[in-house]
Amino acid sequence: MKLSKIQELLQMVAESGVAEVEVEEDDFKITIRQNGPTVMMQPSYSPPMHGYGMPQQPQYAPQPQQPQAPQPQQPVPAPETSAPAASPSTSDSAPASDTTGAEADDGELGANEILVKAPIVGTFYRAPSPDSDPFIAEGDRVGEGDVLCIIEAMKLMNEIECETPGVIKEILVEDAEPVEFDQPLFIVDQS
Amino acid sequence: MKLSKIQELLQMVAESGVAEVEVEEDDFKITIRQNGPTVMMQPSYSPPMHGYGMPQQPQYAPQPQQPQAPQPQQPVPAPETSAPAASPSTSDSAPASDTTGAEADDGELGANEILVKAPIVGTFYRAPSPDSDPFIAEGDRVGEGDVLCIIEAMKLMNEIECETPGVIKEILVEDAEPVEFDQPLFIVDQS
Amino acid sequence: MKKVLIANRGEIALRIIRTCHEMGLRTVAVYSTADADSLHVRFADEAVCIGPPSSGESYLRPDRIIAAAEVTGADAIHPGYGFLSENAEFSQICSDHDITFIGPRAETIRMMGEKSRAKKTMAEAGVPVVPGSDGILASMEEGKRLANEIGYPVMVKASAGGGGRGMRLVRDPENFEQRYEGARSEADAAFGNPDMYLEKCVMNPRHIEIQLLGDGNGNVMHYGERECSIQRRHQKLLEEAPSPIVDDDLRTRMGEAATQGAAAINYAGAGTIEFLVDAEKNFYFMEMNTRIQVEHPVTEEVTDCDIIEHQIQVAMGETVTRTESPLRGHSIECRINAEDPARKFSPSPGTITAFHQPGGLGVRVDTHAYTGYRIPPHYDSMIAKLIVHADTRERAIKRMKRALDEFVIEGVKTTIPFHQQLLENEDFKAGTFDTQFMETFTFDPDA
Amino acid sequence: MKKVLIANRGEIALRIIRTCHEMGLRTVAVYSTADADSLHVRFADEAVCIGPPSSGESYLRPDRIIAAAEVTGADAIHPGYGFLSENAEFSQICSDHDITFIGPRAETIRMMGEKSRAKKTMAEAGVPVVPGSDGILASMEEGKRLANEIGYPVMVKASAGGGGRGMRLVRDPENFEQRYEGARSEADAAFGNPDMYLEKCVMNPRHIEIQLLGDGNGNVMHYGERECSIQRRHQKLLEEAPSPIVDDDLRTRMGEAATQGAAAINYAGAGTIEFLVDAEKNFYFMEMNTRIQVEHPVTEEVTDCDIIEHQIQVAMGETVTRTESPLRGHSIECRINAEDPARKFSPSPGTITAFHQPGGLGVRVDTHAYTGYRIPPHYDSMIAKLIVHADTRERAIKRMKRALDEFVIEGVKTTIPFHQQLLENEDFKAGTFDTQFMETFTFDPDA
Repeated sequence: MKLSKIQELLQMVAESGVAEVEVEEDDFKITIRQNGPTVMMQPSYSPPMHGYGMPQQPQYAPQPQQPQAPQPQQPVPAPETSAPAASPSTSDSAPASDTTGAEADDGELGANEILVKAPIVGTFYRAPSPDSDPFIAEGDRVGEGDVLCIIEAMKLMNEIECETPGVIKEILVEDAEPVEFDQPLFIVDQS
Repeated sequence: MKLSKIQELLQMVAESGVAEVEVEEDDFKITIRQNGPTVMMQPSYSPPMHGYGMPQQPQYAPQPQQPQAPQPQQPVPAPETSAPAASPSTSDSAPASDTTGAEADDGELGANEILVKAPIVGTFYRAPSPDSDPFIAEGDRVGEGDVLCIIEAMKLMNEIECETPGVIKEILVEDAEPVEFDQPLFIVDQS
Repeated sequence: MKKVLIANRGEIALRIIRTCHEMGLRTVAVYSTADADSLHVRFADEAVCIGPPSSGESYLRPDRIIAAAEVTGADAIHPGYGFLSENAEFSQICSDHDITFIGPRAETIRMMGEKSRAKKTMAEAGVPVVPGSDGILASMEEGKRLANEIGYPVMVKASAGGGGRGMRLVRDPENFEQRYEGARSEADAAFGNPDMYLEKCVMNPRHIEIQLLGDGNGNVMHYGERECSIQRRHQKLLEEAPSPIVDDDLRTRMGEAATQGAAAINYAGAGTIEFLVDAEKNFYFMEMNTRIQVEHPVTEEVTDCDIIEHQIQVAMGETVTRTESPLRGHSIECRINAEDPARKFSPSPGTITAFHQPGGLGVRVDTHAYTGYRIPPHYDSMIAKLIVHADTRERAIKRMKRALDEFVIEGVKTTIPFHQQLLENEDFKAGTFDTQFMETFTFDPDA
Repeated sequence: MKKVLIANRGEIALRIIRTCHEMGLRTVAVYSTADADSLHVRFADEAVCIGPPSSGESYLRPDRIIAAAEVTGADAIHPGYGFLSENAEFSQICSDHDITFIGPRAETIRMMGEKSRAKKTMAEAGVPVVPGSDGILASMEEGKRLANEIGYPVMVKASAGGGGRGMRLVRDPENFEQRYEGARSEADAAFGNPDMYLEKCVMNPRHIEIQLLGDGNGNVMHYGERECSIQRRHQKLLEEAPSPIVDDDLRTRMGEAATQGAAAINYAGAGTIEFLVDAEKNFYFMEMNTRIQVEHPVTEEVTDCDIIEHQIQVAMGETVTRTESPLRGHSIECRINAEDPARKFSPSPGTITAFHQPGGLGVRVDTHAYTGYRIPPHYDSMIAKLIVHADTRERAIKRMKRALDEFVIEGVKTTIPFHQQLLENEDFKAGTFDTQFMETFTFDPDA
């Protein structure tokens, strides 16, 4: 395709107001996207005066008292949403306003990597008690059923188990930090 | 696929409001996507419950009394806006909500045709008095300075003169009808 | 009280956040993943995602909401309406976790939630109730005798009933036996419980309710009544204050009865007692809602106060000392739902492509919607409450009409055209309607 | 009166259309080609294009507006504010064409439009005016004598003056001669007229005005005051009612003076007398505005009435019988202009790409703007008035803050951030400010 033809095409697309055009011809393929109005689909509010969205709250303090000796009472199975294929579709299950630092990773997951997300709201703990070793560390290999962490909610210590075996590539949340539903906790490499 | 065909396709898609179109033909493939809200850039109000815009008002009654013998007192020169080139740009000077029947003609003007528009608000008269012959009829050749019609406002009979010579192709307003500013009155063929 | 978690969504969550901020309270929104783009999430100081779209896994989960309160340090929870607002256990759980539940005590919610117990309690407090059997009928004969005593028509109702099943209207003694047995066998089949009770049938009643506020120490005040007879399948569509048929005398009598009933149970919080009112202006206790109502704004407009603020104040321990003042003008609320009135009000979820609110004098809009907002299919279909206030009912109707004309919502079907037709209805304009109104009112889709 | 033509644009045109429709009056909008997409055009029953964008060729052309009234059969014209609203000839032309002008008689407008004549008339009616010379000073000596009499500081002013030219503040007798001559020669050079007059200088005054309504038969009522001291270069930015410094006694005195002045000229219509009020609560007539004011809504909110309706009613011939009632709560209006507060409030015309109004209890928005609206560069930059009402001034400020936080306007710069900072200012919160407030208030663009 000649440059002049592309130029004309670009202008036509710009004027038409459509969002995206893809043209394939013989060995040639061109994709034209424009942003203008796309943003309108998203609520296009200016940033509020106050922060919002849990992970951005600077005033989050760790739980006042560390659990003395967490007694796992009600193991919670790892969430179904924790095993989507490593593709952009993972973001389907994440709330649009979920602007955790981890979300950036979301898009950068390697081919065999998955995210393990929080199945409940609560406080994230890496170890069964303040004096214990963490359940897992980065680089550890984990098998199905292995406990990855604890999320405390309403004084209950919920063990989060591994659903699909792999290697812990990254731990995305600090110990004793609050987490909300669907918040990414770990990146697991399944290869 | 030729650019002209793509252009047509783009327009069709834009107008249709569908979200995505994919066309495959021999070695050629085109995909056009658009975002719902393009329309949002335009004020997209639903038609109001009541009519608005002067020409649509069914209750418009002709002036109660016909002028007895209009005495032209204050000739008004034909408007500057009456001579735009016969191109879509004529619509620049027309208000967007001006949905007069004539506006349709606007876009259909021939290469040498121009619109003469109302320079003031008032009542349109084709003749100097009820018993007189009309100033002009369709098909008449008119020269610069010829009186085309009268617009009565505040009991004054304002003669509207021809600014550019030509042949009256169409008279767009009925006798004794109210007209608003910029409303098309005549189509003049200048060729 | 420093920080309030709002255990709700939509317009009521936003409504509560607004008052909290004006009172200087910090706010925490909770939301399901389907509501991430909702305004209550944006306008709260903090927001916590508590679960997937299904209410059962998010807004109806006490544990997740308490956990959200714990991690954010919220010391109070406002339940709004619906969801957990009338869940006695939730009130108890909050209390167990030293979180102030902005609503009544668990025991009050429980008592008013059981229909027969609520009725008995109110009757004992001297609130007029629909005459009928004192609990379960021992036999068909007892029912027949009672029906003769209180007068026909009567309703025979299954104790375990609901949704209209196990229930029969009996117009005269001849039909009693047949209809009683019909209801009884239906109840037995449907609920495995053939117990029946009997009530006088209030014919063509109006639904009129009294807004109340109690401080839990026996002090109760009322804010006058709301007219809620315009309803379709028990869903209110339009409410107003005052009611076109309530005069000062009836208002005083209903207000005193309701206040008396709430004081008898030492009511704490904002609540509403719903009455059936017959053509002779007799009124009968129907039920008590132990929470804020959707239609509370019409009362705010005619009493010039912020009921959510009062509700929070009593939760903080303030004493109710305010007394009734005369109602000021007239207020109407139209519920704008994403429903298609031409198709039996079937829900019309989708994305709002254009949203423009009416404005000007006497017009209030409570909404969580905006241009580009996607209405999730998981929850109720109300997207806005349009409230007007004016000197008189006639002017309020005119104001509502022009406000509806100005309201632009594109992309989904709404009940706006229905309301426009309703306001033109002669019976509506005259104020001569009852709860059966919608049985005969027909929406004209081509109007 | 059956059909009202609104000879204006923007929010005030829409405001008037709303009340007309509620009163059952038909409406005609007029518009320039630049306003074809404006809401007043959409919501009127009829609309007539009267000219090109330039005001001089459209909204300021009596002939075109009268012609529009004639072709549509409108029998009344509401002029709004600005444009032809204080044009005595236009009032006369309407009257000559048997069209009701919704405003005062031509003679009243003319009289109040001439500053020295208005002052003289009001002084004769017993309204306090700023002490000073009785017309033109015969000589510098006369001026000096008078200044000693009424006390320093004084202003020497050119009779033909305007825009601050030919005007000097004189603080003490030593400077009188030099400053008098300076002003006099400046006036001579600038206006070719060296005539001077003298007035006592009211130091650090507040600008407080009284809303009035007269029926042209000597009956006049007032609606209390508005506080308008927050202004920048004589442009009001925020108004409130009541004024934080006006108590019942001062309100009664100012109200009576204003009523007396309006009754003396047999005032017909809605009008406002503006006063300067000094620190000792002395008040002085400044001028009379013979039209509706931009800030009339704050008065509507605290008096619970529709001033536009009253204005139309007296134009229809109704007698003013209503008397003053106590003000109800507190109301504040913020003028939301398409201006950049970070760049000396320079206009920021353009297309509004997102527009979301605040809502809820006690919030009123008067606006002609919407998502997609292009603000024409030809007219003033006000795009919305945000009005709140609450029980107290403190709560009204909090309500305004949360409403400003909710107000989303994208695509153009607005004065919203300015108002947000203004509401945090300690002097503003304390109510201790005067017309000089904006001289020292600095907007922080990085806040």
